[in-house]
Amino acid sequence: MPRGFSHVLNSSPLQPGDLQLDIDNIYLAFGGVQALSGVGFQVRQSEITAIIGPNGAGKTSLLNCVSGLYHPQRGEIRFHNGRTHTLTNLRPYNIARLGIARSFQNIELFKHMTVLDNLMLGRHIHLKSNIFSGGLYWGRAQREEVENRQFLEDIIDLLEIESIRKQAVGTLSYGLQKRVELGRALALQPSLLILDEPMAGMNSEEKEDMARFILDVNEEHGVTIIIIEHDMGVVMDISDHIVVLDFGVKIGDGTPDEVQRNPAVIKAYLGEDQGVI
Amino acid sequence: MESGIFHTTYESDMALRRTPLMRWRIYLIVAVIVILPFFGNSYTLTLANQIGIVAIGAIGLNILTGFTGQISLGQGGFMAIGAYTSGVLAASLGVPWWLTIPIACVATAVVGTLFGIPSLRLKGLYLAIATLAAQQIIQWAIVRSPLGVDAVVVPPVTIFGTSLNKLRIGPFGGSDFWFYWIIYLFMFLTILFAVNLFRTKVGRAFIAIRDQDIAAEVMGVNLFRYKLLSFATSSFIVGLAGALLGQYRGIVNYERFTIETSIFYLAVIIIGGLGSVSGSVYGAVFMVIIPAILSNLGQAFSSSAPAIARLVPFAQQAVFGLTIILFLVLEPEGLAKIWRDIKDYFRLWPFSY
Amino acid sequence: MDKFLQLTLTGLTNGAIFALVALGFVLIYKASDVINFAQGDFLLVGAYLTFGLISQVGLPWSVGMLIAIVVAVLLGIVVERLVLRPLIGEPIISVIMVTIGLSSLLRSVVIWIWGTMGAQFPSFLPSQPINVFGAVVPADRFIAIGLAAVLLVVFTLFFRYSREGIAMRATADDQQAALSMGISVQKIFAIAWSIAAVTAVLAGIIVANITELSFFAVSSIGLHVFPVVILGGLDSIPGAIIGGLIIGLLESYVGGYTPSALALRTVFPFIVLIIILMIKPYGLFGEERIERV
Amino acid sequence: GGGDDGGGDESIKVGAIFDLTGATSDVGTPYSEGVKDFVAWYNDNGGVDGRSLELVSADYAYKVDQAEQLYTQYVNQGIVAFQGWGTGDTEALRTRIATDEIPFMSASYSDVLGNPDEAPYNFLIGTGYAAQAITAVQWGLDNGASKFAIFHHDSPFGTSPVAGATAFAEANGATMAEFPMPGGATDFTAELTQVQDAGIEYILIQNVSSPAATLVKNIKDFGLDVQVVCLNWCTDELFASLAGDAGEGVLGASPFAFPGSGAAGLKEMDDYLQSKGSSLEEKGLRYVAGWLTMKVMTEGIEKVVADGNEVTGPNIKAALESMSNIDTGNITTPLSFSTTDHASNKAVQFFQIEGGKWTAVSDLITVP
Amino acid sequence: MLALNNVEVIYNDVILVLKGMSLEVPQGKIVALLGSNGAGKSTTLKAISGLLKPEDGEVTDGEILFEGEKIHELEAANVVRRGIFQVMEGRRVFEHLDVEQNLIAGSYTRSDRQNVRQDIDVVYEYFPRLKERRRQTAGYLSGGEQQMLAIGRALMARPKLMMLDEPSLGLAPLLVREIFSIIRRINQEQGTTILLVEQNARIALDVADYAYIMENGRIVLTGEPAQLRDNADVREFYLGLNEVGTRKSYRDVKHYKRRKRWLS
Ligand SMILES: Nc1ncnc2c1ncn2[C@@H]1O[C@H](COP(=O)(O)OP(=O)(O)OP(=O)(O)O)[C@@H](O)[C@H]1O
Ligand SMILES: Nc1ncnc2c1ncn2[C@@H]1O[C@H](COP(=O)(O)OP(=O)(O)OP(=O)(O)O)[C@@H](O)[C@H]1O
Ligand SMILES: [Mg+2]
Ligand SMILES: [Mg+2]
Repeated sequence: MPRGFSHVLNSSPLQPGDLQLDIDNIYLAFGGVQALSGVGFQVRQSEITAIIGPNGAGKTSLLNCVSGLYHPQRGEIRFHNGRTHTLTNLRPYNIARLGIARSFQNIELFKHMTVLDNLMLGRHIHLKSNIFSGGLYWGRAQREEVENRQFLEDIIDLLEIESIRKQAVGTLSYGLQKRVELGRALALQPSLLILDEPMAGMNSEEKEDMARFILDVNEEHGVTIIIIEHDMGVVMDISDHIVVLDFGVKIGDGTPDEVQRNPAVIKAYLGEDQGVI
Repeated sequence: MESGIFHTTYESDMALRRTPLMRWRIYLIVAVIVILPFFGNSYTLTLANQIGIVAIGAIGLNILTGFTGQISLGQGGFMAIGAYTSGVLAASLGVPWWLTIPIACVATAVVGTLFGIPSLRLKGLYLAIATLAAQQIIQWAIVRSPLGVDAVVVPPVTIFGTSLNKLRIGPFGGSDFWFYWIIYLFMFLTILFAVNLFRTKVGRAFIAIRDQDIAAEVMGVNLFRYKLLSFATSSFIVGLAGALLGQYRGIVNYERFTIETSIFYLAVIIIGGLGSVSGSVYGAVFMVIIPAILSNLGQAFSSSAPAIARLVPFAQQAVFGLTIILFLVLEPEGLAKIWRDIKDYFRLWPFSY
Repeated sequence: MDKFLQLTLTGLTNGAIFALVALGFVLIYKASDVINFAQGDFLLVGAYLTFGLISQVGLPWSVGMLIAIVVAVLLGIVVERLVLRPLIGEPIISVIMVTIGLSSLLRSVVIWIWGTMGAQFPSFLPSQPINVFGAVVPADRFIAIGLAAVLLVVFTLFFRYSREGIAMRATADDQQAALSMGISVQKIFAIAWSIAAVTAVLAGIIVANITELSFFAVSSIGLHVFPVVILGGLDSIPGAIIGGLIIGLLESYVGGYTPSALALRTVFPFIVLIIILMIKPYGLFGEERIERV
Repeated sequence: GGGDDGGGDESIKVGAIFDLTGATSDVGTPYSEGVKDFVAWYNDNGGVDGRSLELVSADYAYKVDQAEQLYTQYVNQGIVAFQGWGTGDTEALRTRIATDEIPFMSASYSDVLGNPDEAPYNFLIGTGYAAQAITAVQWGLDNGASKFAIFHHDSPFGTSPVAGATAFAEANGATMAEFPMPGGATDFTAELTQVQDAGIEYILIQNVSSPAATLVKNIKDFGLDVQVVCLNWCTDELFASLAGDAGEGVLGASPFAFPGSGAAGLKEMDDYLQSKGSSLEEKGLRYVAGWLTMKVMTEGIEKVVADGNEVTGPNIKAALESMSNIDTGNITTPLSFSTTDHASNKAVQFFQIEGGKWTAVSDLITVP
Repeated sequence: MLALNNVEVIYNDVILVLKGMSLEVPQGKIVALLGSNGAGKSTTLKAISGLLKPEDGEVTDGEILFEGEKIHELEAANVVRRGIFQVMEGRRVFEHLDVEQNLIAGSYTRSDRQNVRQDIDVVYEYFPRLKERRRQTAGYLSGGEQQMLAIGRALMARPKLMMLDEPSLGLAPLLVREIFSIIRRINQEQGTTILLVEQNARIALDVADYAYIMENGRIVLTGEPAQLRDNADVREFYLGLNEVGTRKSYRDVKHYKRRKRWLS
C-alpha cells in the first residue's frame, strides 16, 4: 500500500494483466448518425488504455456506453471483477456500483456543493445511511460521515487540493475543477477509472500535474484507467495501450509505438507532419 | 469560516454550529420562541402559528424544489391530502388527533410519491405542469369523493381528555396557546431533520440531482429512486403542515388548498431562499407578516384618512406583487442570502472591505 | 352526428382562443426562457383598456383598439425593462416568480382603476350565430380561429427565416453567446414582450367579447394556457395552436359525452396531458433539451 | 390598530370582512357598502342608546387564511358580533365563533347555517340556498315542467342547494340533472348538448352573474328552448346587463326586494344615498342585502341594550333568538329567529327580465 | 488598434481578477495571450468585449482603447458594432439552431444584409465541412465542427478585431492545425486583426506575431515568439521541453516538480 494512504483505492479483485473490460463489437446510432460501428477491444487490469481519434469519432459515445448512459443497438460490453457483468443491460448507477467511475469531457461537477460534498457524493455507493438515520444524524449516519471524511482527506492530499476543501466548486478555476472531478471519481474506489479529456484546456505545467496524479493512481494503486485525450504527448507517454477510432470505426489498436506507425492513424488523426502537438 | 477557530477533529469540523457565535444565536432564537406565547394575545399567536405551519410546509417544498430541483405546483394538493386524512380520521373514525398526524404524513407521502412518478421522464417546467395536474386531480378527486365540497369539521383537539380550548394554566391557555407548542415542536423537529438530511448521504444525493443529474447517476445515485424519495420526503413534511393546519383550524375545506396555495408556497421559498432550510423559515415569517402589517396599516388609516384606507385592499395586492418583484430584482437569492451578507459584514467588521 | 359536429366546432373555436393566449406565452418563452405567469393578466389589461377607451372614453372602436395595442406594447417594454432585465442570468425559477409578482401587481391595478364589477363589453365584433351543417357557432369564435391561423403562419416564418426571429431563438439558447454576437438581449426581450402583449390584447378583446367584461372569466383563461403549451411543447408555435385545439376539443367532448355531474372537464385535459408527457416528455412538438456529457 | 382602547361603554364593536378584491368582489363591494353605510347612517341617527356602533373591517380577498387572521384580530379588539361574507370563511369560522361566542351573519345562505345544532352562533338573513332552489322547482312544476337541471358553481356555495332540490324534484316525480360549472370556463355549449339530449325544460343557475350571463348567451346562440331561473346570486342588475338580449325572459328568485320595487324598507337606504349624491338604483340589490343584514344584527344589539343587559355575544344571540316577525319594510318576508331555528327568512319572490329590467312576477312565496 | 492600460476587473464586488493588466494589439497582426488556468485570460477578453456585466464583473480601473476610443463602458452589442468580435471559450454555439441559422445570428449587427448570403459562402469555403452540415442542429455537431462554426459565426460579423478564446480546446491534432491555418488565412486574406488566447503555446507561438504571457491577473512576460521560445520558463512550463530542448516525458514528471521563477 502506498505511503501516506491508509485506504485501498482500487477495488478490483483482479490481478494485473487479467481481462477486465471486454468491448465486443458494438454498434450505436443516433437517428441517421452511426456513431459506432462494430467497435471492439479489451482492457486489462492495471493498464492505462487511451482512446484517440478525430472529433466526432465516437470516443465519448463509446465511454457513455460503458457508463450505461447510451445503450448500443448491437454488441455487448462485459466487465469482470471476479464475476462477469454485461454492462449493456445495466443502468448507470448499477454500473457505478461495480466500481466503474468516470470524469466528463465538459466538467460535470455539482456546482453549488463544496469540494468536500462533491467528493463525499463520490462515496455514495459506499455509504449505508438512509433517510431516517440521516435525518436524525444518529448512529451509523454520523459515524460513517466521519469515517469517510478520513478517506476523502487522503484523496485531498493526493490531489493537493487541501486549501479549497470547503469552497463551492462553481467558483473554482477550470484546472482545479478538473482535479476535483478526478477526486470525485477516485472517491468511489474504482476498479476502472474512465477519464474523458482530463487535460483539455491546460498548459503543459498543469498537464504535468494531472499526469502525475493519473500515474500515481495507476502505478501505486493499480487502478485500471481508460483515458480519452487529444494531446499526443501525454497519450504516447503514459498509456500502455491505444485504441484509435475514426467515424465510429476502430482503425488502430496496439502499443503507442505500433499506433504511431499505423498509416491509417496517421492519415486520419495524427497528420503527416509527425510533430506532436 | 471565522478566523482563529481551528478544529482538531473531523467531528467538530463537521458539527452544525461550529462556533460559539453561531451557538449563541441559536440560544437567543430559542429563547424568543419560548417566551413569545406568554406575552402574545391570540392574534399574535394566530400569526405565529400560521408562520410555524407555513415554515413546515415551505421546508417540505424546499426539499423537493429548492434542494432536488423538481419544481412543484402541487403543494396545495399535497397539503390537502394531509389535512383531509388527519381531519377525516379524527372526525369520522374517532382516531386520536396525535395519531392522525403521522398517518396523514404517510398518506401524503404515498400520494406525493405517486405523482412523482412522471419525474422519471419529465424535467423542469414540464414536470412543474405535471405537478399542477396533481393539484387539479387531487382537488377534483376530493370534491367528487363522498367528502364532497362540504367542509370536514374536525373534533377539538384534547390533551388528557380536556379540550385545548378549555385547558388553562394560570392566565395561559386556549387553543392558540397550546397549538403554538405543538406547531413549534414539529417545526423544530422538521428543521432538525432537514438540516441533518442535507449533510448526509440522501440529502447530498438530492442536491447532486439538482445540480447535475447525469453525473449523479454515473456516480451511483439511482435517479428514479432518489427523485421518488425526494417526493416522498417532501410530501411527508407537507402532509404534516396540512394535518397541523386541519387540526389547528378545526375545519378542513378544499378551498384552502388551491393552486393559489401552491403559488404562495413557491413564493415563500423563493423569497426565503431556494435550497435553504433557514430561508424557508425567513420566507414564512415574511410572507405571513407583510400582509398582516399592510392590513393593520389599513385599519390605522381607516379613521384618520379614509381615502387612503379605501385604497388599502388594492394596495395590499399591489404591494404583495411589488415585494416579490423588488425582492427578486434586488436580491434574487432571497432572504437567506441577505441574512448571510449581514452576517458576513459583521463577522469581518470593522474590516468589511 | 349533429352533436359530434357541434362539439367539434365548439371545441375548435374555444381551442383557438386558448391557442391565442398560448401563442404570446410561447413567444416569450422562445425568446427568453421565461414562463410568464402574468399572461392571463395581460389579457385582462387588454380587455379593460379597450373597454375603457371605447365604452368609457367613447372613442370609435378602431381607434380604441389601436391605442390599447400601443399601450400594451409600452407595457411590455416597461415590464421588460424594469422587471425582467435585472434578472437576466438569474435562475429560471426566480424569473417565474417575478412574473407571479407581476400578475398580482397588474391585477391590483386593473381592480383599482375599474373595479371587479363586470360590465358589458362594446360589441364591435359580430357575434350572430352562424349555422354550419346544423351546428351553430357565434361569428366571433371564427375570428379567433382566423387570427390564430394568421399568427401561426406569421410567427413560424418569423422564427425560421427572419434575422430578428433567429436572434430571438439564439438568445433563448444562450444569452451570453447572443450578447457576444452583438445581439442586444434587452431589445430582443422587449420585442418579445411587446408582441406577446399585443397577442394578449387581441385575445383579451375576443374573450371579453364572448364573456362580456368579467374580471375572473378573462383572467382565468390564463390558467388554460399551461396544459395547452405543455401539450404542444413549450417552445413550439405550431404546438401552441395544436395544443390549444386539442385541449379545446377535449373539453368539448368531455362536456358533451361524459356524465355532467362528474365535472370531468376540469381534470380530463390534465390526465391526457400526463399520459402524453409520459410518452413525449417535451410535449408534441417541443424541442428536446440537448444533454451531452 | 385601534387596540383595546375605548372601554366598554363607549362604542360597540362589530367585526366584518369583505371581499373587495377577490373572486366575489363584484358582488362583495356593493354588499360591503351597504353594511358600512348602515353603520354610518345608524350612528348619525344616534346609535344604540347613545352608544355608537364601531365597525372594524377589512378586505380579505376571499382568502380563508386571511379571514381567520382578521377574525382573531378583531376578537382581540373586543368585537361582540361579526359580519362574514362567503361560504368559505363562514364554514371555516363556524366552530371557532361557537367557542368564542360571537354571533355571526354572512352572505352565505347554506341551509345548514340555519340549524343551531350545527352552527349555534350563525344567523341567516337570506333564504337558504336549497330552499330557494326548491321554490324554483315548485314554480317549474306549477308550470308543467318535469325535467330540471341545475348549473352550479363548483364549490360549497354552488353545490349547497343541489341535494335538496334534487330530492324535492324526485319526490314530485320530476328529474334533476346536475351540471357543475368549472371556474374560468367561457363556453358551456358542450354541456348544453347534453341538456338538449335530455329534453330539459328548466335550468336553475346557482352561480354569480358573469358565468350565468355567459351560460344564457350560450343557450340563446345554441337555440335551446328552456326556461332559465337564476337563484340568489345571479338575480341582480349585473346579470341583466351582461346577458343583454339573451337575458330576456329569464326568471330570478330573490329573498330581497329590488331597488325600485317600492318596498317601504328601501326608503331609508335611498334617502341616505341621495344625501350622499348617489342612489339606491345605482348601488343595486347587493347593497340592500348588506344594509339589511347589518340592520338586523343591530336590532339584536338594540334589544340587548333595551333589556338592560351587557352587550356580549351570548346576550346578542339570546336577543336574536327571542325575536320574531322582524319587519323589514317588505324587503323580505318578516324575519323570525328562535332557539331551534336560525333561518329567519323562508320566502322568495320571483322576478323576470323584461326589457332589460327585473320585474316582479310573483309575491313573496313561502318555501314549500 | 487595441490597447489595455492598467485594467482592473472585479467580480461580484469582491474578487479582484485583473490586477493592472496592460496589453496592445497592433492593426493587422496576430497577438497571442498565454497563461495558466485562472490567470484571467478569458476575463481580459470579456472586459474588452463588454461581456463582464452578465457575470457580475466590472472594470474598476484603467482603460480600454479601441482605435483611440474608450470602449470599456459600452454595451456588448455596441462593441460588436465597432468591429470587435469574441469567439467565446467552449464554443457556445446555439444548440437548437441549425448551422446556417447560427451563421445568420453571427451577422446580426451587419447593416449590409444583401451581402450576408455571399459571406455564408465564404465561411463554407473556409470550412467545407460546415456546408455539408448546413441544416443540422448545432447541438449535435462534434466538438471540432462546433469550433469551426463558432469561428465561422465570427467571420459573419466581418470584425476588424477577432478575439479567439482557446480555439484548440478539445480538438484533435489535425484539426488544431487546420483551424490555425485557417486563422492565419483569415488574418492574411481578410486583414482581420486577431487576439488569440491559447493554452497550446506551441501552436500559438507558431502563428502569432507577438505574444504576452499572463499570470495571476498581470502580464509577466512579453515578446516576439522567437524570444519567448528561448526563455527557460516558457520552454518548461508552456512548451513542455526539458533543459536540452527535447520534449520531456510525462512519465518523468512524477519525480520532480519545479516552481516558476516569475511567480515569486
Ligand atoms: N446524444 C446524441 N444525440 C445525437 N447525436 C449524438 C449524441 N451524442 C453523440 N452524437 C453524435 O455521435 C458522434 C460521435 O460523438 P462523440 O461525442 O462520441 O465524439 P468524440 O469522439 O467524443 O468527439 P470529441 O473529440 O469532439 O469529443 C457525433 O457525430 C455526434 O454528433
Ligand atoms: N463570474 C465569475 N465570478 C467570480 N470569479 C470569476 C468569474 N469568472 C472568473 N472568475 C475567476 O477569475 C479568475 C480568472 O478567470 P478566467 O476565466 O479569466 O481565467 P482564464 O485565464 O481564462 O483561465 P482558463 O485557462 O481556465 O480559461 C479565476 O480565478 C476565476 O475563478
Ligand atoms: Mg468526446
Ligand atoms: Mg479562459
